[in-house]
Amino acid sequence: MPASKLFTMFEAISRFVQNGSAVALGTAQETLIPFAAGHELIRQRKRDLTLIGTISDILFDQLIGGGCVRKVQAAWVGNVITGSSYNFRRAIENGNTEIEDHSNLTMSMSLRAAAMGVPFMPARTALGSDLFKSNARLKTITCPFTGDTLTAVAAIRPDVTIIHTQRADEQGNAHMWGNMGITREACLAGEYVIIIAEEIVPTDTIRSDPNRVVIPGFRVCAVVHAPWGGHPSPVPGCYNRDHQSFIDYRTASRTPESFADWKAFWIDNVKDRVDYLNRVGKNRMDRLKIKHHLRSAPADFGC
Amino acid sequence: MPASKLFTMFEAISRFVQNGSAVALGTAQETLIPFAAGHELIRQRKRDLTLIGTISDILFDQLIGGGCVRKVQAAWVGNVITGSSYNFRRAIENGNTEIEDHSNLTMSMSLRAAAMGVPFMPARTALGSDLFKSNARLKTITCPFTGDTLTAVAAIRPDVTIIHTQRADEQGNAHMWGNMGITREACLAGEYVIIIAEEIVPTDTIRSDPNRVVIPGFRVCAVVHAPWGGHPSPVPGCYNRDHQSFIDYRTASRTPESFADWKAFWIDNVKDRVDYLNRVGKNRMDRLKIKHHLRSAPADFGC
Amino acid sequence: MKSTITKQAEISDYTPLQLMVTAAAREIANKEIVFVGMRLPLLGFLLAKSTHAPDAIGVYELGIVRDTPAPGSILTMGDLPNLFCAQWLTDTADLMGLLQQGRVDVAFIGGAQVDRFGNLNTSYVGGTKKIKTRLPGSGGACDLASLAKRHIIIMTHEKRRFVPRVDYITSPGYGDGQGWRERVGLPRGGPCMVITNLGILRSDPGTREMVLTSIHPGVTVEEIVANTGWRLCMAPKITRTPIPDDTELAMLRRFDPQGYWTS
Amino acid sequence: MKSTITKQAEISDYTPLQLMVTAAAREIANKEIVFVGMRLPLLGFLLAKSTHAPDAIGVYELGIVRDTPAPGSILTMGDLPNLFCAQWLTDTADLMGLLQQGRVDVAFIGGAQVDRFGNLNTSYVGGTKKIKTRLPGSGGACDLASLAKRHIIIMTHEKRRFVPRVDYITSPGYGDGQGWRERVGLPRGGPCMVITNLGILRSDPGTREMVLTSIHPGVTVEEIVANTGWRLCMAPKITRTPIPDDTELAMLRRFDPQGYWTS
Repeated sequence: MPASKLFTMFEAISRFVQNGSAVALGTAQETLIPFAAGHELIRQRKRDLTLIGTISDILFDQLIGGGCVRKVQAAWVGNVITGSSYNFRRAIENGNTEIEDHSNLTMSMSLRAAAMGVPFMPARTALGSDLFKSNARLKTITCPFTGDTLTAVAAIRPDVTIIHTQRADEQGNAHMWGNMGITREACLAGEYVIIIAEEIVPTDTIRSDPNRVVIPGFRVCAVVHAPWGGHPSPVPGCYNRDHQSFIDYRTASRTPESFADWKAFWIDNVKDRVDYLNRVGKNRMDRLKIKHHLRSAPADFGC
Repeated sequence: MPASKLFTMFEAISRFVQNGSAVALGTAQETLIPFAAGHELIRQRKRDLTLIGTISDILFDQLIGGGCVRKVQAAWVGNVITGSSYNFRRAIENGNTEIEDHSNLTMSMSLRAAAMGVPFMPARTALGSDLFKSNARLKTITCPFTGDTLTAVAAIRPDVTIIHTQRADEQGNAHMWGNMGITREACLAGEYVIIIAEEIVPTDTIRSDPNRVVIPGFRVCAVVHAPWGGHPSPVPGCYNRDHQSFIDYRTASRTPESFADWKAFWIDNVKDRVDYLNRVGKNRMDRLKIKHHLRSAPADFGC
Repeated sequence: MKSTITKQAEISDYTPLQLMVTAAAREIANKEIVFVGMRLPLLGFLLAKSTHAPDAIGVYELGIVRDTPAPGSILTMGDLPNLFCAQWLTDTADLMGLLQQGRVDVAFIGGAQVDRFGNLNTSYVGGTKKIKTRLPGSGGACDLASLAKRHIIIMTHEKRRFVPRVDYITSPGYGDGQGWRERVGLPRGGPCMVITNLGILRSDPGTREMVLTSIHPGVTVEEIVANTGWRLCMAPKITRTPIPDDTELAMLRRFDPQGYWTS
Repeated sequence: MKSTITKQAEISDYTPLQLMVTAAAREIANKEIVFVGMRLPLLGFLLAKSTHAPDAIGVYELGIVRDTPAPGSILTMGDLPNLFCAQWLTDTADLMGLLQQGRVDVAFIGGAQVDRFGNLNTSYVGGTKKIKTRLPGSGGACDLASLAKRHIIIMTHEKRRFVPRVDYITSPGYGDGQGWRERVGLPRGGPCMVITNLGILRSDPGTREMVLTSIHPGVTVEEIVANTGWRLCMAPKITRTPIPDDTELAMLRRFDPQGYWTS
């Protein structure tokens, strides 16, 4: 059995994310967003990051507000249930942050190109749109077989892909379930892959279902145990979406000053995971817990 | 609940596969090969089929020997544990059957192109090889971003994709597990998708694990209940590979005459599924059954 | 359950947003494959699904396909009830493949700025050179507008939003008119209508311009013209938008019990 | 378990096929990512994994990744014991992505016809115009030969198989020599050696020609030359291929108890 890849959140982030790294995170779009990892990036004052994702709900806005971001490669940056995200708006309007404008399809093809080890992927989207003006990764090409005009989408290779999952073993073999978004391609494309897991389980648990492995251990550099690490986003099998947090964040992020207060309370002054969960509070956690359990029918992987 | 899509094998094949159809089958390469469906194609004397696959073990050889095939688009046609397949050799050497020479990668990209709705996919394989001489679906192109020489692989859209799975509901929602091969892209690319299932289960069973659905019911035209329908290939969770059948087939297929005898016994004179299984025999079936069961750890899909 | 619905349905007041959602829902035919966008379209699909289009299939960009309504109220497509007993949980790319193949019948998108050819801007008010307001961006909207067989735009009717020419095309409509989509290489589709809080505009099949075809109850043509930034053409026959019926209102209250989206 | 192995190992006879598999296994370094081909390479990987390369990762084209040996004997990669407790069961395309990214260290392939630059033919003896024998085709071989960091060819040493120029390049070697792979656009790699039943040829780093570097016990240089269809060059120093040791033989017997592949 190879050596354990289990790290604390602090160690994993400080070791594998550098200032200037290109980081993919929030790849399931609305579910399983690695908020705990994102907050650690802010706490460690990482700088000049490039953020990669389609839609990562409010996590990108928090990282921008935290001063970590030089560039965003994304399809949508906002607050899914309230609309605009204010740190992002301010950063782009002030010219402090660069944006490469994607659609969900162009972003998934950028990552899939890298996952497949080719420099681009063809698509039929965005033709005639102005995405071509604010995304140098898009060019029109002619299909060598049909003569059709297509969009060529250049590969994006994240230095680090961080995903939140339900369970993993110490070697980084991870089970993830729910909607997948662009998670598979983001993991395959990432040079380093960091797994944040609700639960660390014996290898046997993971091995009992190799189809549910989102990325195998040999492609993973670190595993971090962070229960409720996806909060306030929903994590299938673990907890529901904490809508109130997103509504509160909308209000808090309206001005740099109120965002600073929010950040002090929810990130800077948070000592550890236990402290974070105390701030969320037991009542709220109870409300978010899964009420109607639905266990998957087993599949037999015997021989 | 939409109407049932459950058909007998006879009905499903006669209704959805026409003479001249392009049919993808054997997409997991060595496991879950839909032999029962292939034998029905032979029994119904389908003609001028185009077969699509990477490696489909001996099923393609049987269909060629059955006189069903005008063209093969494949990476490898043989008998996995014995080597050459003789009907295929004879058909190509005599010029009776056309072949488009793929590699596993070019075939998976052909189907993925169709699955994604684009006319081609780029790859880095086969450059300098003679696959370009015997496959008009390959052309070299220049990457518009890097200037690299790449292989463009044109899309293949099967008229019908037939897959063997462990369980499905009557609406065609199917669970499949084990190695996937090119199954996902073949299903997404197929105009019609036929599911052959070891077991027909209540919809609730499938709904308990939407991540294990290989192709959703709305993309499926027919479901067929065929226990042991993958025999002699292995079906994870159901039965092991029947090596002796493959060795016997090697011998039987050496001459057209001995193949005709084999075909009479194993296909033409087989009345129904029960008759087929009687010919396999209870002893052999017992030997092939799963001995060491390993049930997947459950995932909670509740809310 | 049934009796509760009947009781609620007696209250036949409705909000402008409920009217918009109802108008959108009625555009979904039974058995259609619907690519469901964020926010109001979520409700529109639930409404159609639970009334006249029980066999419609809902496709959600983050990797969900549903053929039943979510069992509980949801504020967004990623809410766990929307994953519960889904027909399929998969990769975004697989669903984008359905779109590119031309298997999606209809898609719904919102916008911040629309022009007379149905081009949508959700990226940059003021354009990229002189950014006045940065909006969230495309998400899947550009893909839906590019690739669905038809798409429907839902937005608030204000002069600053209904402009002659959008500052930035996030989601292509008919560009500069007839033939533009074919010319740029888009394989199909186009915006068939814009549903607003005042009325409904539909794309004229000849000119591809968005023309007024329906006015909501209590709204005047003048009001709509005053809130439109281009010289709005009128359809030969302009209808009055039908109001939500009692069943529709009951369903809307069931799916949005707090009125988060429709109050 | 240990004692059983020791007992079996006392029988130190070996077959030529066991020698070939052992020579192949020894080329796998610990922790390498190995793309395991059909037939003999299956055994080679199992042998390496259970001896000197316990942390090697095995990648199988049909969608399997293993970091432990299969728990039972297998005749082919699709046998259920090879899926049992795999590290990953997935799409072929994902593994092809690993290959194209350059993450696969070494791959093994068999062949029917090889030439002095290590090009392989497993498709058409006689070429496509005048087909003499149709062979099964590429499978994944062309991909492994195109994209692994290095690949190793395993085949029977006969004059009709070792030809100056293959009739058809199924799996590219070094084409017509130095610089060819770069010229046609292959991103890396090339055949580093050919392991036969008589000896071992390795690619000369200057000319890219396959030259004789090792002779199996009991075989003469003359025999090898006589069975090679081109004027075989000799390495400056030709070694004697080391025979399988007792542990290796014990493992081979464990993984191929019936001698299906190695007798």
